[in-house]
Amino acid sequence: MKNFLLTENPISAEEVIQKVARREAGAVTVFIGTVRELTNGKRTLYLEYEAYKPMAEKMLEKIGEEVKEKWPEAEAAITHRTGKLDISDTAVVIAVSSPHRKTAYEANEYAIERIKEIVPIWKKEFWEDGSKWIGDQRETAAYPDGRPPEGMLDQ
Amino acid sequence: MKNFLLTENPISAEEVIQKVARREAGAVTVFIGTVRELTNGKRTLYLEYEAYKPMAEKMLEKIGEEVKEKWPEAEAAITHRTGKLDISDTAVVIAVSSPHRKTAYEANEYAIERIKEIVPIWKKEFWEDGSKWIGDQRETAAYPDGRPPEGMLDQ
Amino acid sequence: MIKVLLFAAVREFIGKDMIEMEGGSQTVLQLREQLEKDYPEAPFSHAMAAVNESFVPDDYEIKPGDTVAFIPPVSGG
Amino acid sequence: MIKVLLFAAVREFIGKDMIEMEGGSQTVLQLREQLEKDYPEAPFSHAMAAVNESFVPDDYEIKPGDTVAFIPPVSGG
Repeated sequence: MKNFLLTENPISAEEVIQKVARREAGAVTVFIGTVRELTNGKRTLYLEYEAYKPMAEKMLEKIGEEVKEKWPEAEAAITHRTGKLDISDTAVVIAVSSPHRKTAYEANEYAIERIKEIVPIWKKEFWEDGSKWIGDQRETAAYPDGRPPEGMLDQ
Repeated sequence: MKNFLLTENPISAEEVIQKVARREAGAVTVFIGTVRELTNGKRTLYLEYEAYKPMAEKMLEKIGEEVKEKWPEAEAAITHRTGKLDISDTAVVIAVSSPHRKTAYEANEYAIERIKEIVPIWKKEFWEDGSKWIGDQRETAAYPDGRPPEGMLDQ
Repeated sequence: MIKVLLFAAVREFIGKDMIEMEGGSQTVLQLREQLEKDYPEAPFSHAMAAVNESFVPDDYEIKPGDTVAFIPPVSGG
Repeated sequence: MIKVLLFAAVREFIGKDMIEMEGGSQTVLQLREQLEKDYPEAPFSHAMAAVNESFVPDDYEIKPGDTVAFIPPVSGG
């Protein structure tokens, strides 16, 4: 049972949660990223996620290692879906367990931020009036310095 | 299907998550409070949660209203278990959905902090060497001013 | 008549989860002081009062038929 | 020989998800410049390079047999 993986099938949050369950845990935080219908008033019909699968799983594992380094008491699991997703479908589930809740919240939020930085997965939005690859989730210019964001290269 | 409730039965995280699912949501955060085995090196055998049930459900609803006031785009659901719980059992599940993830994290963490302040539920710890009512979760003196914490009285 | 509900450590000290008593014209503080006299070992001083399922301050005036609850420091979650 | 993997907008502009080409003695920057000449409409300049599934800087030297991927700004999550 891998803690960091991509799948083309619907994700069960419960299954991801079970991967981090343990007797030392007092808190489990879960993030579920779902496909929302409206973004700035624009209606999404559906999405497609494309991934560079082996590298994406490697980067998810790297995020797990970063979490362990920053919060040694935390344990993480991440599953990201690829392919066509409809409104309300789950795109990603992040589960983090920890003896203490503060750590579980912080590590979880860290993980989603890192996914949006270093994991080679791309979202294509299909709207009523066309489609577009989304490449600017963080609403900053793409690699403005011509260099990868901090932490991308420190393998 | 009530969004804020107490139960004596095992809690399904999935069920609580479903209560906040909606087409406008892009993020759902979930907090699962579980019974951990060790606290400061002391081994817990099991716990018992006692509640003033009607008031506890009212206070959970109040927390839901506070969340709505602070984060109008957020939707919350909380289920808390009572009775005897074993190690790794789920004591509470908080689910918050929102169009944006930042809100979902913040509102979720707010809800667990408020539960520890205003919801009449009490935990009795059973250790190898005895038992004790826990009344000081926040590690501050109990009502040090002889007054309820801020926000307790503003019904 | 009023009902007084007891929970957690207070309930265990007293051995009852409910007391019915004459009353309905005192403040919460007066009720608290009377209970502290009747049950000197129970930790009432640490408990917040609620009337009819809402927290109230100590100067709240209890009416006949009210349900008063003493809420020890909570520890849910 | 090296393999060049293409994704998302770059893949769609070029119409292929993989190019096999002679190579293995240039830097990532040199490869990038060559591809920009061959496919002027594809947004290579916005893409980060990865070699054998690890991000690399533009001065990284590609070896024969390497798999180079151009990673447009990511948008998972």
